[in-house]
Amino acid sequence: MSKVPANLTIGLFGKKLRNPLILASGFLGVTKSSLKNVAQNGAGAVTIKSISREPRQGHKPPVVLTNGDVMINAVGYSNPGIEEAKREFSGLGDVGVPVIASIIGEDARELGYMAKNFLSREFAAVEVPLSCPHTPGYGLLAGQGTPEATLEITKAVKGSTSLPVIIKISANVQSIGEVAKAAVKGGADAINVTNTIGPGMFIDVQARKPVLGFGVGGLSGPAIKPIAVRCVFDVYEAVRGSGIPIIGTGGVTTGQDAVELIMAGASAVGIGSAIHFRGIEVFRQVCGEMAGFMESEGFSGIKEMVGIAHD
Amino acid sequence: MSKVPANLTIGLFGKKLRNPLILASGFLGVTKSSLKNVAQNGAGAVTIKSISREPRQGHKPPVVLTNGDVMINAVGYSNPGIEEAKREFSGLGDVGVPVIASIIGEDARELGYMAKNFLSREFAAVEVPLSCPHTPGYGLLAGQGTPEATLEITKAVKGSTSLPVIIKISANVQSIGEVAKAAVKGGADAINVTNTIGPGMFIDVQARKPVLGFGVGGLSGPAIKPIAVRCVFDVYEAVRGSGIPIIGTGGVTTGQDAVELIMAGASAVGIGSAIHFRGIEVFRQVCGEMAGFMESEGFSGIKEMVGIAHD
Amino acid sequence: MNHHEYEQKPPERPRMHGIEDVIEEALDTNTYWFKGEPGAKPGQFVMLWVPGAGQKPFGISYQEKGRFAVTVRKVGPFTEELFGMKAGDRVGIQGPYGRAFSCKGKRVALVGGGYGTAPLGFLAEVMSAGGSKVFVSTGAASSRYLMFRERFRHAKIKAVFSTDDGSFGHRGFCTDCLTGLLETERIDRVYSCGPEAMLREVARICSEQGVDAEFSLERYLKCGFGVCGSCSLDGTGWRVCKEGPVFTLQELGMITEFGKYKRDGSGRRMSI
Amino acid sequence: MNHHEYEQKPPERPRMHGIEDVIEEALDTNTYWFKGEPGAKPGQFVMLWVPGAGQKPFGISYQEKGRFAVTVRKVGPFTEELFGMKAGDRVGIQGPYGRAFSCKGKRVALVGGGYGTAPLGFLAEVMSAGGSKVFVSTGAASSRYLMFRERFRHAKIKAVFSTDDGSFGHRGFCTDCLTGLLETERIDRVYSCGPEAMLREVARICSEQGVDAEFSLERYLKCGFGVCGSCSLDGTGWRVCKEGPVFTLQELGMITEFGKYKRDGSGRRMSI
Ligand SMILES: Cc1cc2nc3c(=O)[nH]c(=O)nc-3n(C[C@H](O)[C@H](O)[C@H](O)COP(=O)(O)OP(=O)(O)OC[C@H]3O[C@@H](n4cnc5c(N)ncnc54)[C@H](O)[C@@H]3O)c2cc1C
Ligand SMILES: Cc1cc2nc3c(=O)[nH]c(=O)nc-3n(C[C@H](O)[C@H](O)[C@H](O)COP(=O)(O)OP(=O)(O)OC[C@H]3O[C@@H](n4cnc5c(N)ncnc54)[C@H](O)[C@@H]3O)c2cc1C
Ligand SMILES: Cc1cc2nc3c(=O)[nH]c(=O)nc-3n(C[C@H](O)[C@H](O)[C@H](O)COP(=O)(O)O)c2cc1C
Ligand SMILES: Cc1cc2nc3c(=O)[nH]c(=O)nc-3n(C[C@H](O)[C@H](O)[C@H](O)COP(=O)(O)O)c2cc1C
Ligand code: FES
Ligand code: FES
Repeated sequence: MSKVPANLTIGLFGKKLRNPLILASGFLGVTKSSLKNVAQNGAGAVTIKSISREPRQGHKPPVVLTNGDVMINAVGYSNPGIEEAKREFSGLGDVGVPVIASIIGEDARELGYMAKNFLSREFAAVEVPLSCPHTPGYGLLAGQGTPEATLEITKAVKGSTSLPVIIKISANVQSIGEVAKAAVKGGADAINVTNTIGPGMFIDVQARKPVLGFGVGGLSGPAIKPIAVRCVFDVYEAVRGSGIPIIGTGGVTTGQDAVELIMAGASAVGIGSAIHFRGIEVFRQVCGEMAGFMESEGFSGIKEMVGIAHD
Repeated sequence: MSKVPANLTIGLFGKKLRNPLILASGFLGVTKSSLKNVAQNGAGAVTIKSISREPRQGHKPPVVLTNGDVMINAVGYSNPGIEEAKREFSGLGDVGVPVIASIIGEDARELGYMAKNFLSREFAAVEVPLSCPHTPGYGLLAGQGTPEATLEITKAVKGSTSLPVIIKISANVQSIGEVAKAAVKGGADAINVTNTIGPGMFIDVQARKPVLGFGVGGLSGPAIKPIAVRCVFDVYEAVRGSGIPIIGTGGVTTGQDAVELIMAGASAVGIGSAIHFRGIEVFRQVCGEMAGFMESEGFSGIKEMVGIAHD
Repeated sequence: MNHHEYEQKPPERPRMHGIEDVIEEALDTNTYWFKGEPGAKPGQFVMLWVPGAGQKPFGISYQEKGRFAVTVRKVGPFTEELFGMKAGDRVGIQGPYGRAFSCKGKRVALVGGGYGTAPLGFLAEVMSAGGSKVFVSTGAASSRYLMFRERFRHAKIKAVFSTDDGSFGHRGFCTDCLTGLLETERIDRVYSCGPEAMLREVARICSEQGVDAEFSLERYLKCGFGVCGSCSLDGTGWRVCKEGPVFTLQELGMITEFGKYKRDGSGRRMSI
Repeated sequence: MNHHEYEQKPPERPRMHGIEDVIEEALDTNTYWFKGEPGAKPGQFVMLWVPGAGQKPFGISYQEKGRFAVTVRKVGPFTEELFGMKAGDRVGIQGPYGRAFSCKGKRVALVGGGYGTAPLGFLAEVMSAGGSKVFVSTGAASSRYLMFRERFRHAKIKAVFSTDDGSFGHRGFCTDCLTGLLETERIDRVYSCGPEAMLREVARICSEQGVDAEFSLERYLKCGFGVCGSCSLDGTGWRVCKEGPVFTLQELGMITEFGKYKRDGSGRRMSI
């Protein structure tokens, strides 16, 4: 195995990212300062916490818990709504890396509205999660996880913005390949897979009650990585012909995890829960581990690894 | 909190079990001697590895792997087929605890055949998994996870045996309550929830290949417990009126885990992967921990705890 | 690269604790005692879960062998729910979390306003036991809200009190007394917790006098352990629950929102 | 009861190892060397994964500082695949697994048939280094299949050889030579690995002579770490991969299928 200096840069939506690690939506992305802090800790790009038309307080705390390798959350899309978010996310050049918007809506029409009225050209792309398993009115609980809804929503968003559109899909559907194809058909520029898994529930046996304020929540963290790998693998098979990039998200905590998702077919990798499991320094650590792996295995760039587990 | 001596016995299908812990199908249940060994390690009842009409070699190894809190498997229902299994599972009194049969088939008719031709009166019940996520021809991959298929299969099996029938359903469906109701409607005597989750995939980044011989496999072990808890909780809500008992399976490794599933609504608890995570002594350990918990919390019997997280 | 590249983390979830004792410290101010040894350092907080009512942050106010406490001011629905609870009832406790006070300094002044005095009680005892000379200046709206008078006396910690209405001690602000302490007591470090307007004043005074200081900030916490971002501070992006709640005077200078605004549970700005 | 009631287990999954060297030990019998320190004890085995070809168990035959090896007899599709591999190729290694030989005894006889001699080479070296007097009796169909002749000589371990066809050493079985050793060498423990018919004969001899003995059994392994049950033994339900592969003479008596039948990958019985 020859030693070559590893180059972690990737191209995404015509932008150069210094590395393929993208802060996943919902982690620390409440403010511009917070995104900048994540960028300074090494992320290649960052995603804001999902924004809805009106402000939302979200579910009652506890909203996030962990146990072993599992994180569970039911934040319930708390966010300050479109108007305040517009003020918050301006002057995005300060962040230092590309910033991806995230918008939610109850249906295609509302998501079209969000795309038209919220998105500035400062964002590098917009992500649309159709896949949250624990917020009434949105995602899976609003039937947005079907191929039909995915197609309709993707079209509506594409028609309302010139930004690249990322459709974030769920692992909790049997027909993940069909959903991915619908996103491609609707004109999506990338697919992010996966959102949280489940939902699940923690019960406190002494309180004799579910612990999360909302009762159930989505699972994330190292424990779900095998599911994310499978989903990326399946989506890659489904959309291979289209050349559309996949952002693989779910449980990535080490450089080896990131490589695993890339070999399954991801061109970039989302990182969320690992901010807890390893600390906010995780972006830099994962980059170091990826580079070490690539050097010892003779890979000179990320692209060489994308999807090679399929051959 | 008053100290009362905890009584772990439960009644199930008119039989008395010394504790609510049932060996999950697919673990060690290949032979009668092996079941007996598990019984001697403390299980309240045991389930045999699922039997098909013809012998099956199963998927190519590796068939089971672990990482952190996750187990992944794609055994592929290896079993010696109905004729040899009849010889193997006779004289079941030797085992010392009730023995539950498990049968698989490609459709309702084959499962009816299995019920009629395989089941002896020595079994305490028969379990029908409609929920394996990784074996072509069976379970989810044969469309057996829908409410319609569940109803049809449950009826076919009920019509072919006088044994109590347990329908084992999957967490990987959006409409778990509907599936449970279909089982009840078809005459099921109990519902076991859940089978493995996913499927997932492990890729070895140095081999650059999926590791399991079948590529993908179902997840089990501590990491899936939150999903099992939520499934039991949801199924309990769905079938509450019917009085049908639920066997909660998925990730149970400690006494606290077992209590969590019971509070969510389970009357008995399946244990599989914990045989790895804690060793075969796990049945006795979990019993000890349950008894300790019940004594310190003032519960005198299992029944008092069933479903109390709903109140 | 192997599975053990990073250390296993303990679970982040509440553990139920029976309330051992409820002590009225002052008007609308109760101390809740629990069994256990959280191993907290002064300035750290716990997330307190009351099933059905929610989960909120409270600083550790006492920590002794085998027991610890939080001191709560009744201000809204959650704290009202707590005030309805009594010894024997159970609440969930998660944590302790956050960066603690450094406990540095030979002669230190602790400046507390309102329930901000709660963590300073713990700090005073720890530093005093550690050999530092501790002075406390604490204030409240009126004498009925002053807490820990007995406690400081008992611990032989020199404390001065202020009330807005002059019903006890100095009429005015606890920051007034800080100026006095700085003049007379050769203070080498100031520790402060309370309303942000008061912290701002402490910061101003310490900057002018060139004294090092540490401040415990409050922001809306949701997760409490650094993942959600609801407590991120503008300027640096630091998380109150993780990099804070304690920040140094120097750090405070980089937090652009300090003394100006904070955010509510949805992330909307509210001026302070 | 808390999260840490049980110890965290290491991952059970193969780790890729480059083959360092392939050595032909005998006809159709290769030793594959790997870098690493698995910390195995004699009698333990690893699961060897060849992507695409499957995963099978092999006993550790050598373990030195920084390297170890397995010795493989070519008998079917998987081992043929292995025989096509050369230094630099990579295979996955999982384990070591199973109960090892006890390594008890001052004067011991090791009886190996066919590739069953593989783990006994490792055992001989370990026990010899530990101060035991080790005698080896090993047999094969013909001289071309005899392995470790150099190895035993080099380690100054007294070894006697048998071949079915008399092409080298004693014409007959390695069990014949065991009888001789027991008569002359005051053997206090016998270790044995090989075809089950041979093990049965060793067990008979040791029972008659009242000598303690240990036996390494083979059954169809799928998982290798005790969950699937494909290797469970009738009578006791013990798992070859977990409670075994090594069993004592006394334990053997409780394994009702010993010497009679085993099961294939589907669980069907096959007589031995
Ligand atoms: C690090 C930290 C330590 C604290 N320590 C103490 C303490 O020792 N004693 C004490 O009495 N109080 C303490 N608080 C404040 C305490 O958390 C709030 O008083 C409590 O959450 C109010 O809840 P409520 O429902 O009763 O009132 P609400 O009517 O909901 O709120 C009253 C005010 O409390 C604040 N608040 C509400 N929810 C939160 C939240 N989740 N996080 C932060 N602030 C919130 C808001 O500023 C709000 O205006 C601390 C806060 C933080 C951030
Ligand atoms: C604990 C243990 C240690 C072993 N150590 C060695 C060793 O050091 N050297 C060596 O050459 N061989 C060893 N074996 C046997 C080795 O596993 C088989 O030779 C190998 O699996 C044959 O695979 P194949 O595809 O080449 O042949 P196949 O044609 O598949 O099988 C040939 C025979 O090997 C046995 N076998 C096949 N698959 C398995 C399996 N998964 N588990 C157990 N037995 C199997 C069966 O009895 C079969 O009849 C050991 C087996 C066990 C159980
Ligand atoms: C606390 C929390 C909040 C989240 N909020 C959002 C969100 O607002 N929008 C979204 O698309 N995904 C959200 N997610 C999902 C994550 O973006 C991500 O898809 C998931 O956590 C899996 O990745 P991980 O294992 O790296 O965390 C959230 C997850 C968590 C744990
Ligand atoms: C190795 C393995 C084999 C399994 N085989 C079967 C099977 O044959 N039939 C079945 O119904 N379930 C099978 N299962 C699923 C288990 O019975 C159980 O539902 C699942 O593992 C979740 O429980 P656990 O987390 O306690 O293992 C198998 C699971 C594993 C890990
Ligand atoms: S409260 Fe969630 S990051 Fe601080
Ligand atoms: S090989 Fe699976 S239990 Fe032994």
